[in-house]
Amino acid sequence: MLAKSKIILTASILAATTASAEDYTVGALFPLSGANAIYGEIFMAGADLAVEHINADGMVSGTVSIAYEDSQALPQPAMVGMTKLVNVTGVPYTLSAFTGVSKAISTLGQRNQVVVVNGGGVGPDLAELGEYFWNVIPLANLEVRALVPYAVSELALPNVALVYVDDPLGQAMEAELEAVLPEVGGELVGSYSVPTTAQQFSGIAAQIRSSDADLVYIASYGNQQVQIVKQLRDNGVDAQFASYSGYTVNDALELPESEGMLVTSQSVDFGSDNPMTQRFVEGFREKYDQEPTAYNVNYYNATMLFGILAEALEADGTEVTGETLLAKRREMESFDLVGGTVSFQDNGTLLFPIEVKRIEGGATTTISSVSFE
Amino acid sequence: MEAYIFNLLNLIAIYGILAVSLNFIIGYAGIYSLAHAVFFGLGAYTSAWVGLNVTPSTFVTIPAAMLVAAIVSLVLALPALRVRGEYFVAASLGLQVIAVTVFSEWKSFTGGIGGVLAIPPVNLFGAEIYQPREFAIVSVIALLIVIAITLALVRSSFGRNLRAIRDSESAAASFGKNVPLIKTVAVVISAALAAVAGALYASFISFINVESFMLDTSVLLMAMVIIGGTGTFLGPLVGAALLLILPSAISYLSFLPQTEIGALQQIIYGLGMTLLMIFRPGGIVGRRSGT
Amino acid sequence: MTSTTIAHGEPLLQVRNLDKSFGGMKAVDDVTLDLRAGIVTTLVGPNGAGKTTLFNLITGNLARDSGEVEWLGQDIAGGKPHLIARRGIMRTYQDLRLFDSMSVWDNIMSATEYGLLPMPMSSAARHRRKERIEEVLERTGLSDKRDTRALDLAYAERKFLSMARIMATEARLWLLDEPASGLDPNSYERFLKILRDDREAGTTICIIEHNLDIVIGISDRIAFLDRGRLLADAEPDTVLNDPELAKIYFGDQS
Amino acid sequence: MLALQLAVTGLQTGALYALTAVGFSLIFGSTRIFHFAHGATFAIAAYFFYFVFQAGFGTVPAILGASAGAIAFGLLIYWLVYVPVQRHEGSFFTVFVASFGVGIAVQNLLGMVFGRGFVTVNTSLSRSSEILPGLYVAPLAWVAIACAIVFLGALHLFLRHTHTGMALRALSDNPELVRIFGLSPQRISAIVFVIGSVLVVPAAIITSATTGLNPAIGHHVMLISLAASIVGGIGSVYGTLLAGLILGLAESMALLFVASQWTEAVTFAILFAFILIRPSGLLGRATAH
Repeated sequence: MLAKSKIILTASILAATTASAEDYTVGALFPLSGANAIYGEIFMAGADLAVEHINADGMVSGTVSIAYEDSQALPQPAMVGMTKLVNVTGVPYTLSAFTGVSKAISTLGQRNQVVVVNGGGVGPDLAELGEYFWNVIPLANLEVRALVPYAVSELALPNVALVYVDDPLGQAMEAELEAVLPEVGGELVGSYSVPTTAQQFSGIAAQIRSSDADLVYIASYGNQQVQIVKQLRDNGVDAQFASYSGYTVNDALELPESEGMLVTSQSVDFGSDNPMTQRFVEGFREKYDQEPTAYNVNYYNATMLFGILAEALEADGTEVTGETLLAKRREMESFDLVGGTVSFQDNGTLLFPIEVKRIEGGATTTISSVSFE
Repeated sequence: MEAYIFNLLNLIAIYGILAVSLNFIIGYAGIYSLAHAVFFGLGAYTSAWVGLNVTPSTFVTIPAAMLVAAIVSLVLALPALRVRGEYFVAASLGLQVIAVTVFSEWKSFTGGIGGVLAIPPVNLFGAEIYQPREFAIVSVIALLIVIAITLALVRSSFGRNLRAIRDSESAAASFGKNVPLIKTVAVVISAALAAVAGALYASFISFINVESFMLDTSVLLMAMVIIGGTGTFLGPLVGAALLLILPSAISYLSFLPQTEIGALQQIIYGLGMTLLMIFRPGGIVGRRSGT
Repeated sequence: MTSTTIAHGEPLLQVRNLDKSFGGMKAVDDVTLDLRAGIVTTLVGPNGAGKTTLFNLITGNLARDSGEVEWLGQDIAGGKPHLIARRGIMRTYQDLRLFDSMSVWDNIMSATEYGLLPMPMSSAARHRRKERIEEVLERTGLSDKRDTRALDLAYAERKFLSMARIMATEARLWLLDEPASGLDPNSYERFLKILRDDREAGTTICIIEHNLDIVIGISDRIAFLDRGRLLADAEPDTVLNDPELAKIYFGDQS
Repeated sequence: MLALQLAVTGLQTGALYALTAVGFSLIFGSTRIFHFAHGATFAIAAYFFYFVFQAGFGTVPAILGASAGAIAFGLLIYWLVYVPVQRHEGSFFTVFVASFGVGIAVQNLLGMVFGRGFVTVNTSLSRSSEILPGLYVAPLAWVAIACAIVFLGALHLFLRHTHTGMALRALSDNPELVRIFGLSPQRISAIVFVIGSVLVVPAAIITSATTGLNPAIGHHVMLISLAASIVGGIGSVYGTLLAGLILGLAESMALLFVASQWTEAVTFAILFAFILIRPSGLLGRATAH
């Protein structure tokens, strides 16, 4: 009913103002409930700030708003939400997160010409989901390629054990580690997958101890990765721990057992004098009273990207649809976003430098930065 | 809005098939299975695999799905012949948990948690049907066929045999009925019909993964049958429609935070099951005071 | 069902040296007994004498320890209950075991059909079956209750439905486990009439019964069981006038 | 050494499984109530402990809070759900569905009140120390095993040597017999629910400190309890105890042969096999019906 009355409302406004102001609704599939709801909040913070800025600047004739659907970070609920966004809300552009979710909804996006933009999932195969699937986040293969050489060469930790969640992200990370380690003289001495719902890791701790690993790489999410780190330490694993950008959330950083862990994430220079970056950082501090993270940046960028493209399309007098958005992105090539001027690779993925960081006292300290071409 | 309604209609038809086929064994044979989602899943995976690797023709995918589900259902028939009541519920639970593990791990067939992508839509004589409105015609016809099949079975001597066995296995045997065979056939038919729903689901959603075929789904299906009324013709349909419309109905209560809707829905159906059992064990449609 | 003809009074079912024990206690101990065609044999004996166990061994509901059960000369011991039933041996249960959720009509109907698929039937055969069920309903006094669910019947009606199910079949041997217990006098009469008519029609009946009126009123032979052993198998007069048996049977009164 | 470590870990898990499963088995064995919401009792006890503990009241009040929550829930569900359901024909399935419904409602209520994420009670007791070269055991493992011995020992004494305990054992055979002890079957059933609910408390508390909690934890606990009581033999408290330990060990030791995602399947394959081959369980007396 609500949707219907809204349509009627929109229609009457259109009739009154002779179609000059166009309101846009962008979709978003974030985990709003479930064990990974914490990510949803972080992603929303960035996206909401971008909407505020787009509307404040009057970038488009009407207003932009976001229709959130709860994906629970799981493919199945995400499909239900995506179906609703595509068929009912009728969005041209959707924000997505999590590797499994993104892969699942990519078919619907492609089939219905709806752009899907991922700013959180880092499974490397997200680069190959078709022309309507874009990534505004460097994928995990880059993170592994930044961290592993550092750990093996600089820190002399050649024997690596991997604990990974048994889903597309975890499987991709395993494949990546297996490929990278031999190149830099390391060895994958143990590889332990855990189901997405597992919470009991003392047995795996015993296995890791007997594998004599120097470095334990943990590839999971949210609460599970925290449990893995805590229980491995509880059960006598004293090797160096490492993880990827998924670990750079407050819950994980604040865990006492995280002290000294290595993590990677995309490099964003918040001190940059680029006006977009400055406005973002200041706006974020003001609105949320905390320091922004890379995830906030990504969804700010993903949402801002829609604003930029829609603004350009309106200037051309072209209707904003998934198809025109894709064409415009290809036409424009480079974009001024938080972190600098960026351009998409052919496969629809943005490149960022990766930082290797160490967790110290609940925060991260950058110890190395790696750029990719 | 229109698309939304057709979307819902499709889901009701698909879950209706599942509820009707589950009611066939719960309501008429007294086989209380908590593993129905396994056959739903087998149907979906099989038809997806056939659709992607052999032919997208629905006239091939659905029979293949039914065949595989029917064969695997013999594993469920085994405990159904040996034990009753609580023991069978436990055995079916065990089968459900094992199946989820297999669905998660047999990645070449199921894609694990990542699932199977880009499943071809329903394909009738080369015509692809995936728009909700046209698909609704297909799914509703499938539902009607399934209802017709189960009704015909239930009203025939086979149905009387089933009910006789449910009421008294020993007496049924004393009148010459081959109890193990009849029970096995009932389980096989039920599983094969569930597989039809699986095949439709896979081609409608175009993506499947293990999450759709877990214990929660089996419980939801059981709730549909119980809340609607076991052993009745309309009960499972009412149950399916009710439990699928409920979440959308709740989501119109705009004062609720988005994140609590799922929980609230579950609480309503949980308590609904309990209250029904206390005040109306026969379900909404059921006339009888017990099963 | 086999259609071997057999003369009145010839053995239809022969039990030979049948043994069954439960955890060391002999429930049926070396029983040898003939059930003869067209004859009503009554099994009597105190509670726990092994009467129902003997039925269960014959019908295959229980597995025997040793001994034979021959049906028309063929050994059927150890067979599956439904296969034994299909040979023409059907039974009632002391606790009735009606198909409670089904109507009276469906209960009777279901007793007559056991194929997995609906039996292909000519309309004449269909008609004959219908008439047969109507007749059974009439004889058991259940005509008005045909659409009533078995669970909702009164006690006596339930007992008659139990009888009606077996009457509608073409069984040649009926094993009736206390079919008349708890019946009121009017119902007794109806019940005795049913048994007499069916005996006339050539059905062989073996009945477990405590009520002496019935025992005397219908029995051709009486078999007396005690603690699993067959103590007598003879004409009613012989058994009923045996002071030893009376003492066992009426133990505490004498 | 790995095998020994896994065995010790399995023993800790098994002790907790045994405690929970014995509670379920006791309730089912004596009242024939298929108390599927037993898992909900576990979750309630664990969250009550977490809540009182995190609020800074200390361990003992937290334990009392958990026990009070578990007992209150056990009694409420008995009086408000099972007694009314059994007033009708009350087939096992009706009871099961009613119980299942309560379990679902409780799980989601807990999620709404306490949040849906994992929560953990932080304590140094979960930190292992090396007691033999390569063998790490946390103090909580000893606590778990000690709790199992104390609670199940007390249960044994209660069942064997008290008037009520003996009446309780009679309940499963013949409810009328209970009257001979001068007690009403309903009263005895209520006592059974109190005991069964209390038995999950230590397991719930220890779990909250070792593997952490989420609202769905009751589900897993219930499945394991069900498996253990059937493998042990329904109605056999000692069989269930043994089966709980075996399932805990199997789950842990299975890591020697298969990846961790198969461990749950191992548990349920054992269950499935038992139902097919030996439905009466390890020490069960009655056969399945």
